[in-house]
Amino acid sequence: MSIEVNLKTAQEMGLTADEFEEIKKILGRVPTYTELGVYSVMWSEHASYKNSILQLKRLPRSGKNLLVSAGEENAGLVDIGDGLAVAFKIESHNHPSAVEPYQGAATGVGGILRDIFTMGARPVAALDSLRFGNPEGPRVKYLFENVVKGIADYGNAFGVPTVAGEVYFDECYDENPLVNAMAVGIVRHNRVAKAASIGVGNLVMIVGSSTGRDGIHGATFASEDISEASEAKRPSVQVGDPFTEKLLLEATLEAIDAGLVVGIQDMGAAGIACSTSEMSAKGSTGMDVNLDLVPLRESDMSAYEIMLSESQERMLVVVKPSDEEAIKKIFTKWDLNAEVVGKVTDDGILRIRRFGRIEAEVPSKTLALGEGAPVYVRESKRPEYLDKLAGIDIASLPEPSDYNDVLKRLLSSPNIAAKNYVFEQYDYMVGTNTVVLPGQGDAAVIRLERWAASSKGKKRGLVMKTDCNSRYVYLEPMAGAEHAVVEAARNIACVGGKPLAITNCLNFGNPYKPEVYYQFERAIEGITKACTELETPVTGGNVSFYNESPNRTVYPTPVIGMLGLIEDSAKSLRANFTRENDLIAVIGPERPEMGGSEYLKVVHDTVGGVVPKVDYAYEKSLHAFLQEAAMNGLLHSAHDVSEGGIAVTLAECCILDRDAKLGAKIA
Amino acid sequence: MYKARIEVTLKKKILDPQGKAIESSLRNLGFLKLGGVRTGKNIDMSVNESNIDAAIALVTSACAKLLANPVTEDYECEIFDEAGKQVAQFSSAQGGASKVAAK
Amino acid sequence: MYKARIEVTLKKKILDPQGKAIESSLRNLGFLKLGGVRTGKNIDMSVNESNIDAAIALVTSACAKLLANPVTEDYECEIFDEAGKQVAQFSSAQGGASKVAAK
Amino acid sequence: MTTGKVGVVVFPGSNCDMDAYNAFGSVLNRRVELLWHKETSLDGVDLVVLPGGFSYGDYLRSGAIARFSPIMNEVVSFARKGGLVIGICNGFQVLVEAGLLPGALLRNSNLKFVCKQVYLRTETTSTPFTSGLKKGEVIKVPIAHGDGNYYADDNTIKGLQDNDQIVFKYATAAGEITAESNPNGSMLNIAGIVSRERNVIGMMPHPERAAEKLLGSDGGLVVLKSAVESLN
Repeated sequence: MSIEVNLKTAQEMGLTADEFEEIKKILGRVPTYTELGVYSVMWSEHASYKNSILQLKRLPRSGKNLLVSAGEENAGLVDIGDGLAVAFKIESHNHPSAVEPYQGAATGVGGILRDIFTMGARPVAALDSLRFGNPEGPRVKYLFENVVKGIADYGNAFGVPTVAGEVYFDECYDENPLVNAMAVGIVRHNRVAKAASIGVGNLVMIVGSSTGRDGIHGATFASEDISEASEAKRPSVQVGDPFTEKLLLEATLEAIDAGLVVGIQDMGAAGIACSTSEMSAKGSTGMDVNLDLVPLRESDMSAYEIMLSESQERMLVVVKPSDEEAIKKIFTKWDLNAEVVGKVTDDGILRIRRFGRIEAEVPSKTLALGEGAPVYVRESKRPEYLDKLAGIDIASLPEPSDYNDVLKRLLSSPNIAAKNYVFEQYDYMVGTNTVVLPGQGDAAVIRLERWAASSKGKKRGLVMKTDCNSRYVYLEPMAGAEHAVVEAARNIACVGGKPLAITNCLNFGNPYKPEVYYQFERAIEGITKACTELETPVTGGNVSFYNESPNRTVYPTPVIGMLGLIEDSAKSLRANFTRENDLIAVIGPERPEMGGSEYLKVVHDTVGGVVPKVDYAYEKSLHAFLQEAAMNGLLHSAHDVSEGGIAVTLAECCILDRDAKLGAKIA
Repeated sequence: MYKARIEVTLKKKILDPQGKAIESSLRNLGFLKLGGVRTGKNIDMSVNESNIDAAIALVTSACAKLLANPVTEDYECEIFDEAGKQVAQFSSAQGGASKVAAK
Repeated sequence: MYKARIEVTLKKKILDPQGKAIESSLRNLGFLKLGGVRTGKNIDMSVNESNIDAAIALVTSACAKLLANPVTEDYECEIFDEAGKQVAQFSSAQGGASKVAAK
Repeated sequence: MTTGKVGVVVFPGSNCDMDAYNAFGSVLNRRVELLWHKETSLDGVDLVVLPGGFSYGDYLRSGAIARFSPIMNEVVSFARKGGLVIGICNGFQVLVEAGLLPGALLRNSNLKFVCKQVYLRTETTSTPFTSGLKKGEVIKVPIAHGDGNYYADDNTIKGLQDNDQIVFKYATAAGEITAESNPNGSMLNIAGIVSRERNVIGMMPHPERAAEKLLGSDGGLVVLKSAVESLN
């Protein structure tokens, strides 16, 4: 007895009436239940970017050292010379983390790591960008503790060092924490793996864990109505297994190294449905898949459930028939499934079979992003609060009487206080490549020595950082977004590095609200301007909408993950003072810019004023100065003046190195 | 004064990677007749209450508030008197309603 | 076919930091009448044996070999028949000798 | 040509195997190879290294499953015959589970994974792994673990003390053994011990992560160096 497919079922699956009509037009008939399910996940906001793709196309996505432009592959790829390329990306797992913080965060890390090694790159570093509500609240404390533990447990067991990140606290995130995970990997040019399914007759294999009913939400269940029974069959939470992921990493890289992989893609959201359709669309081919061959955790799963299952630690691989045994040998060595489930066809149709019946026959192109998936333009309206808050007269606020007390209050405010409590739960040293550790400098540095013998005696390194001051973006979306990019670049330069490229995770509210869409549109404009000026192209990223609850929308939070390169990692600059009697210099013009400052929030509980303007000519000369001074050993340390202003910056320079016990006398 | 033992287990359908790893290790050691391994936690505590119903209410509230994660876990609880005899048994699966099976 | 539940706990004299942490959280939530909190691991499994003694021997051997660390842990085991009735109970504390308390 | 070959065992889930391989290979430029856990021969190796990591995901108990890997039979008989074995972090946990070293590694007393540099005071120099150190000498070596809380019953502890088997204790930079310097609750601040026959060492801190100044400290190199030099 299969469920009757009509507009009601389509809407329950999150499709609009127009989208349901479009599907019927494409197929020339009413879709089967499984087809409707596949379209519903592939045309969801998360997979299709339908409300953001037009804006995303404005971002500068090409650059001289970009091997792969954004969106083509799972992660952007930057050429760094010596025959090496760097794959890096940031993604969000906000909603799952709000439901179950530990597993939500853990599976977020697992997913971003797979996006990296599916390219053939070995993950060398992980970073995160976390936002929580007021830490006094018990629910927020619970979310904070468990998100950090989830990230730590997954990254530590997998064996990737978590080397940098940021943690922000503001009431706007009370019910909607933001959990963005970033990963960076290195691959030799001749080992880059592609995500296209090509070669008619080639075999389609599923490798890694078995498939269960994880992550299949809502909508009617294949053979039952929505009922307690149907929900009880579905685990409410996906569980990550870092141990299996480590085995999957080693087996995958071994298979790619042996030249056995024609095409490969990790299974993230919408599992088999997404990987089969996207790989086929990219290869302009079809796929004939028999779900009876998929390794299952429960044998009675329907085609709908298998296609939409989001069980973790699985990949889809396309191989030549002659290589089937060789691939199976590698995955068996690592105690992993490796099953042939179908083959590549030339009719461009994704054909899905279950229990001897054809459950889906869909033109693969019509499912994928940038091909058949819908694209929408949303209405945008400038929010009233912008002018009101910008107009706040900061000068009229009373000056504090005791500046020592203000400094102490700023240093102990959650957004400025030291984050050792967080990063000491991460293994930031595994891999023995981390040169600048968390809490030492304005960005992390990973040496490249193991991959490329040091050229001309210099030991090059990768520099990386995540950044976003969402209060600035709330006050002025465009200028705020520019600051996120500029801040990340300045942090990389403060270590002595040269900014190369960025990835981004755009966390916003409901795009159907014109004010939210205005924030999104202007933020994209800001990132475009800053990346063009600083020549740091966008290599890809992620959009997360609907970060809101009935009474509150989060601040617009376009998190920037930036990658840089340092010529000699041994000359990296840290933030703490190192020697007595050293001179201290402040670089850059002193401008009375208190708008959106931490001082205003902590001391006057005010969020307002004008966001500081960015001077690109100055920023670029600052980068050049810092890189040259660092490489010539002229500076003993450098620290960016950001939240809390110069007073906090000087204090941090004194106390970051707890053994040094240095002070500072300011004329 | 009572003693309570609370057994917290993962909800049936949720993947248990630890159970999977223990099962395959038992297989490799030749224990082919042992299977379906699932792991959980147990929590023992003393309950300073004079009557059984108060003890049950207190433990139920502690489970709901802290000891078991309602999203991913179920719990079973046994309450023993000072002589070690079981005086009550209940679990979250029955919607938390306490079923006194006083023996 | 039987079902076995093995409860592995830290030996009494060993400090249980997790138990202490749970106890202090319970205190903070106002559960002042709950105390002496100790935690342990549960391992559930099916035992594909036809008679109870074979089942007990198999589970005892699995505990001794893998499931419990003799230096720091004790274990208690309950065996249930297919109807869910407890048919045996034994623990490591009695030097591993199995005490069949068939009911 | 320095004699002696180092073998680094790789269990499923080990993730510091390459760190040890590189410390012995490129920093100390010794002959070193990886030994897959399913192998049944140590391939003529003179020093066996059980590396750090999360063998079998640390499921059940850290090291509880890895100790049954085929290669561990070889490692046990190699150690019984006096062969040198270093167990680092997860490797130390595998050694106690395999019965090659006494005691157990319990969960850190603050229940949290901890990764940071710590100071270790050398308690004995009469071992192949600390011959390059002086008694009481303090070295800076990082730790990164969630289950490093060393425990043993009273007479085992007494045995360790009487036979001078305690190699390293967590200390302050000045070498004092204090509660604050103990990162995980280990008895007597124990960070590393040797077997009664003194050829097997287990230590929670990672000497291979303190083999190059560039990474923050080279205080751990002396332990690896002493071990390989004792092979000549």
